Amino acid sequence: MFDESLSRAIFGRLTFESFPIHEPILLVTFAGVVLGGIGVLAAITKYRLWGWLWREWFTSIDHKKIGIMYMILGVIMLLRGFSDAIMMRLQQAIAFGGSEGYLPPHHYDQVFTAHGTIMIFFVAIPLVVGIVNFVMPLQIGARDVAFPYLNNLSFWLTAAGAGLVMISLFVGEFSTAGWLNYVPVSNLQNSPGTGPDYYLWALQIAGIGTTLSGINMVATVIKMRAPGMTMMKMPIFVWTAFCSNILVVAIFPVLTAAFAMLMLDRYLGFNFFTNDLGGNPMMYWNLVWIWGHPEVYVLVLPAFGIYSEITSTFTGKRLFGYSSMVYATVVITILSWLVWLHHFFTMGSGASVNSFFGIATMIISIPTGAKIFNWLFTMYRGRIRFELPMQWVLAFMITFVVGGMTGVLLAVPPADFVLHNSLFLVAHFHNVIIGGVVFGLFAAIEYWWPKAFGFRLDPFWGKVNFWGWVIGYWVAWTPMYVAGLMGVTRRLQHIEDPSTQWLFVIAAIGVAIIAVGILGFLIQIGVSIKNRDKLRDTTGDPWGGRTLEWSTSSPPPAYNFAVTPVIHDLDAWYDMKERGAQRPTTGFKPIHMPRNTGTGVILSGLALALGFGMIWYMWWLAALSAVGLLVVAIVHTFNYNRDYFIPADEVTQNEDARTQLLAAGA
Amino acid sequence: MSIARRLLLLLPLAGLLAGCHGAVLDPAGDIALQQRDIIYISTALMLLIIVPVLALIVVFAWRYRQGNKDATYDPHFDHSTALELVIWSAPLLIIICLGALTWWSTHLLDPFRPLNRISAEKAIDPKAKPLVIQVVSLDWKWLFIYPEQGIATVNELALPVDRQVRFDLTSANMMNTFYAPTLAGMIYTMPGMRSTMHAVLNRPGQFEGMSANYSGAGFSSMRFKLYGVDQGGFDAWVSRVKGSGQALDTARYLALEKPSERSPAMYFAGVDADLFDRVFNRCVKPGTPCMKDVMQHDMRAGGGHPNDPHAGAGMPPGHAAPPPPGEKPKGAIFKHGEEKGDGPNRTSPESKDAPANRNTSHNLVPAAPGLARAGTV
Amino acid sequence: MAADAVTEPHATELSFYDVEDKHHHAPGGSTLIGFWIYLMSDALIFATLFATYGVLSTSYAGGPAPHEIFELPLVALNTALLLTSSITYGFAVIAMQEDKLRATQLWLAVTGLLGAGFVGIELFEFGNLIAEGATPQRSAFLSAFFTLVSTHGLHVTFGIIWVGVMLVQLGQRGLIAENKRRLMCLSMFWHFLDVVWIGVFTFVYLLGALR
Amino acid sequence: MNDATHSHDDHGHGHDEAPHFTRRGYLIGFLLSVVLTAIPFWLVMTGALQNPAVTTILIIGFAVVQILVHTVCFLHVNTRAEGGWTLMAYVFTAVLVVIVLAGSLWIMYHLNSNMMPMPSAEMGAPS
Ligand code: HEO
Ligand code: HEM
Ligand SMILES: [Cu+2]
Repeated sequence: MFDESLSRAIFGRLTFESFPIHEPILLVTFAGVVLGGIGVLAAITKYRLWGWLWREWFTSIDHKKIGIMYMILGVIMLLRGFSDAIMMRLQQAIAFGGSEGYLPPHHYDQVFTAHGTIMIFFVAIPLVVGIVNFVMPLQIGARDVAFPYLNNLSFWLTAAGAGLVMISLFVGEFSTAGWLNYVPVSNLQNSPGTGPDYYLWALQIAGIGTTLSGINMVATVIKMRAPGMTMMKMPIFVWTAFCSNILVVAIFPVLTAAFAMLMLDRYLGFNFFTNDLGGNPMMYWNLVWIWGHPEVYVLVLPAFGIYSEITSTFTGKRLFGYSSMVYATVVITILSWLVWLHHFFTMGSGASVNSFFGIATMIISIPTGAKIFNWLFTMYRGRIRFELPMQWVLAFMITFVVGGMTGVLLAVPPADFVLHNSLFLVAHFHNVIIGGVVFGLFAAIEYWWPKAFGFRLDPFWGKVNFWGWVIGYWVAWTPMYVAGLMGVTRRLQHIEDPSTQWLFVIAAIGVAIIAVGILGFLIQIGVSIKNRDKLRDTTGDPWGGRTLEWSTSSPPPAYNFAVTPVIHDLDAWYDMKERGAQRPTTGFKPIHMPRNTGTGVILSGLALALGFGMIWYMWWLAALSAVGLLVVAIVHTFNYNRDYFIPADEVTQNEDARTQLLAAGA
Repeated sequence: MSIARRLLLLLPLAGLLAGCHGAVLDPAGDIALQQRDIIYISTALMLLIIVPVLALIVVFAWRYRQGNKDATYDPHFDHSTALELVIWSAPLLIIICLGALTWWSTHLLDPFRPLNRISAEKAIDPKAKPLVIQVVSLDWKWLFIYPEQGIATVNELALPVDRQVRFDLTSANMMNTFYAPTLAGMIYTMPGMRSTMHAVLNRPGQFEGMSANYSGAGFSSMRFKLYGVDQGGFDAWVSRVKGSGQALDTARYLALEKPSERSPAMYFAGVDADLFDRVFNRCVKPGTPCMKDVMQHDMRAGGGHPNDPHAGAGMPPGHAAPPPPGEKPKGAIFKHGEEKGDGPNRTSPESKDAPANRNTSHNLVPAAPGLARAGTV
Repeated sequence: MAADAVTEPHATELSFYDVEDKHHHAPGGSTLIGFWIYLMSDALIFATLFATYGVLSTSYAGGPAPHEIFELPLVALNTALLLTSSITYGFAVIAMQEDKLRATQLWLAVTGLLGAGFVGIELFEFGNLIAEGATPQRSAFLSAFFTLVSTHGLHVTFGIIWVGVMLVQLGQRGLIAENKRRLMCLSMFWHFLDVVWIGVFTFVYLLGALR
Repeated sequence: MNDATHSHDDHGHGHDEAPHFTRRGYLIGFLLSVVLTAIPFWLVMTGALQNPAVTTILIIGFAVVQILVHTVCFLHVNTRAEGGWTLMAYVFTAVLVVIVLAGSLWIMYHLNSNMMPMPSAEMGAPS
């Protein structure tokens, strides 16, 4: 009955071996996920939410809803990435001297690879893209992004990539080759398993989503600004989002091509990065770092924009040195292309090359420094309200400056020759990523949540979140700088030298403190939703904001602005308030809007199937999904009926309700 | 609140002080010493601006808080050309200094470059030839070949103090970095490549060395002991290795090359003279063409020598040789049925069918135990 | 600067809302620039492949070298086909501007056929190479060569499929605004592939043959 | 990018201001590119110039010119299209393409020549 070759043809290399039946940690997680998943699905079914979810969310092309879905994805993946971090910290706190800890190398290696991959590609990018998606069109006074349908597709492609990474937890295994899937570790001959394939397909699919989203956002800034908003009147967050997305469009193709070549090596036996037949592994490093360095600015630039908006709002001042801020952003965008070699100074390209790239790297600290000073002088002679978003800004400034300094230190090649690949480096990038990007994202959530949902977040649990992260960060990562200086390298499953154990114990305590922060964040969301009536904001402008998103209601209507605003100055909404602009209450026109579509979900589902088929060598599944992708995409182009009008009556009704609310509030 | 922050600020400093006895900050070799000094100088240079910035953050935040009625509130202070000039030029000045330091020190401490001094006090004898040591990173252990002495060791490196050493490094399979924090920092070892590092050890003692670049499952224990000894001690060590009986010939090397973890230190009394060359040219296995011969062919076929004015030249030619027949894995698409293998979930230590690179069985090369085992030095 | 703002005319003289809706963003108004940005990012994919080819182009690993395997007459023919297809696409655009549906379809079909010829010849060339043993698995040089050239070929193939889809859509709906916009996107796509091909025939074939 | 005067009005206001392309423009572009293609092929296929280095430089020059011709005549990149954004994107991309190509080749050249086995002269230590 049981025909081996038939089952191979159907299931490829998927066998019973592929499931972690022998692994208690994974089994329990798996059971938890399954039970939790069934619970959620059952609840959705019970309350008949499927139709609503499908119509109002999954197929939505509203940039605000897509932004929120990105944020949800990012937060869920943050929990996963953080669980990995806890596992690593626990392992490194106990695996000393003779002790092997509780994770064998092959498992530990997957954990740090998954952690890095998830944190960068499925936490930081989705959260940043989510914020940009939600805020940027509102800030430029647009009704949606340039390509709303594409936006939906981008999100679902990212989600499909995240899905593949999550599947790898329970079916087969993830890559062990580090967060950039280095060769030679990830070459077919060294990693014949499914790990690198999961990595490659997940990131290819998500990467295409990110690229499309980048194209969309750049076109949106170019084409969709409200009348009067010249480039130099754009809010600074729009500028940073613009530059960040220009970088996305420019760097992701390099990564896509590099990954495609590695795929060709693995699937077709090509020789790009192999050790033999002329392949050149160093070229892979070169390419992934051409992507990798600008990528960190993709993440941090929008965070800089967030800090700028918040600082100016909570100091009650216009941002100091707006144009120098813009120039700094543009300069960073361009310079970030000239420094990638600093990630492999010690590979042997020689002194001239090293000093060129070292000095180019340092130059970036000049515009970054200009930014820091501009925030500083925005505070100067301000009237600072220390609400939570502003506290995050201060924590950021103090933390990031230190991380930036260690970055510059690493950019000095002789120093990097002793610190490269040490925990000092790991501490540097967690310092700038947590202190720069993560703090900024929490500030953004705190700041824009009332806009998205019409009520504020609970301040007490917000404080728990804040102090948990800030104190936790310093406790967890300061010891790692020290460990680096003591010569401890990165990616160690166990550490031979017991004299450094105390540092890792402190770091584990730090992570526990961060865990309290994260817990605080989750509770904060829950409590705030529960108390939403108490926390309600009816004005749409709870913080005394300065940019256009605060001029509309919270949450904004599907069309964002019943009447498109006209811009005369920077800080457009502040300007309008200052000069007593009157919000029109009559004479609304029908509003032209794009229609929802399920194509994005379908295409992404097919992409996921394609990836899964390729990872497991189920060629039939891969071929079917590839054909399916092409057919669905083509069929979609035959649909010319993609938009509709919101009738003027409906707009009037909506706006009247807002007029009443505003009057009641006043 | 701000006091709490100030205390937080002290934390990293305290930590740094505590770490002062760490390897990087307590070098035993002149290169590492200069690298450490570069770290100190650059940090000091940057602190010139970082400390004031940190202070200003705290001061401004405190002074301009909403509750402080004494502070001026000037919502229109959003531009000042003079200030902007300072803002851009102060970091620029620091970077100019740091850039100069970088240019100079990068060239001076370039690992390809022979030393120009033994230590701050001791000049180098221009006639003295450096001690050459050939380093091969295997999965997951270090092979050190002393060509002049005709010996080889695994995971144990002995250096005579105050003598210039030139390491020639390559790798059998993975990329690793040869890292001896107290000696001279690190450099990558790569298959088919030969990197070079010059160093000197100025202080006798026992130090740690390791791979700093993740290279697969056995990476964490891919460490070696570094012994600094005086010339007499070195000669004694060499003769002890020489007396250990075994020689590292091709067959033994091929056995040694197999992946293994936590290998003990090993001694080899002799070593094939061209072993390193063959490793680096990827032709240890009999019947494999050597890279340099393949490249000769490629060059005759029009592959460029770096200095060749010929059209389209520029890149050195083919960097690696064809592997022996049947050694290169087939692309996945070409696999049928059973060949597809399993995609196991190998997270548990006891799983049996580990693939090639997970073959962590201890290799079978009989060798004399190293110093650490013997308890000497 | 900001101080001036106060002295600027008062709100009563300025309009803060586009009540007349003069500023309506036409649907599809961003398509051309959006597509252009996509092409720019595609250009970087090709740049990466060119860079890799540049690095690996002399790594024959003892296998065949470019001048032993490239057949320039074939490449010249291919180049001629692609160049001609760009002018025929130009004629399609002009016909479209003049609202001549038939002529647009005709020129479009000719373009597609020329493209198909190009892909056909390329496949023929690849077939020959593989039959001679110059497979992409043979050396890094060949891997890079096949990947670069076939990525371009794959793009042309997608272009041909797109031409086919466009022909159907033109048949169904004629030269409506949406279709015109799509024709312009396809035009950019097609001419962009020409530009890439200039790089390919120069850096891969001609310089390879010179070696 | 710092186009402070860029007024909003120069991007479409609902009506497509589709640029008009002329038959003449296309034909000129076509003729130029035929010539610019034919010459390099001729140079290489006949070996007209004895010196390969000169040939190399010449055909690269022709390629660059031809790319520009295609960009202007077929892709219609100019300062006016889309308020200059098309041109801006083009120039930006061109710069990045050069960085990726030149940077990679520069780095890989140094890595290779520092560390690869050299069959002829024993390699020293170039820096
Ligand atoms: C958001 C992420 C982020 C950010 C913003 C940065 C910012 C910087 N980084 Fe970092 N980095 C990031 C993420 C990473 N970095 C890495 C690795 C890395 C390495 C390689 C080290 C090695 O592998 O050995 C170097 C040399 C730097 C340098 C820098 C510099 C100079 C900056 C500058 O942009 C900082 C500028 C800011 C400053 C300087 C502070 C404020 C300035 C003031 C107050 C003005 C005055 C200051 C001076 C004149 C000094 N980084 C890695 C490693 C990945 C891996 O290997 O896995 C990651 C992930
Ligand atoms: C929440 C607190 C976090 C903790 C406790 C944490 C912990 C760790 C640890 C222990 C490692 C392995 C270090 C080693 O190599 O020995 C690591 C690696 C890494 N982390 Fe984090 N991390 C955190 C957050 C983040 C975030 C937010 C990001 C990015 C957005 C991130 C990105 C990375 C990356 C890229 C790596 C490198 C992975 C690799 O070596 O391949 N981490 N982290
Ligand atoms: Cu970097």
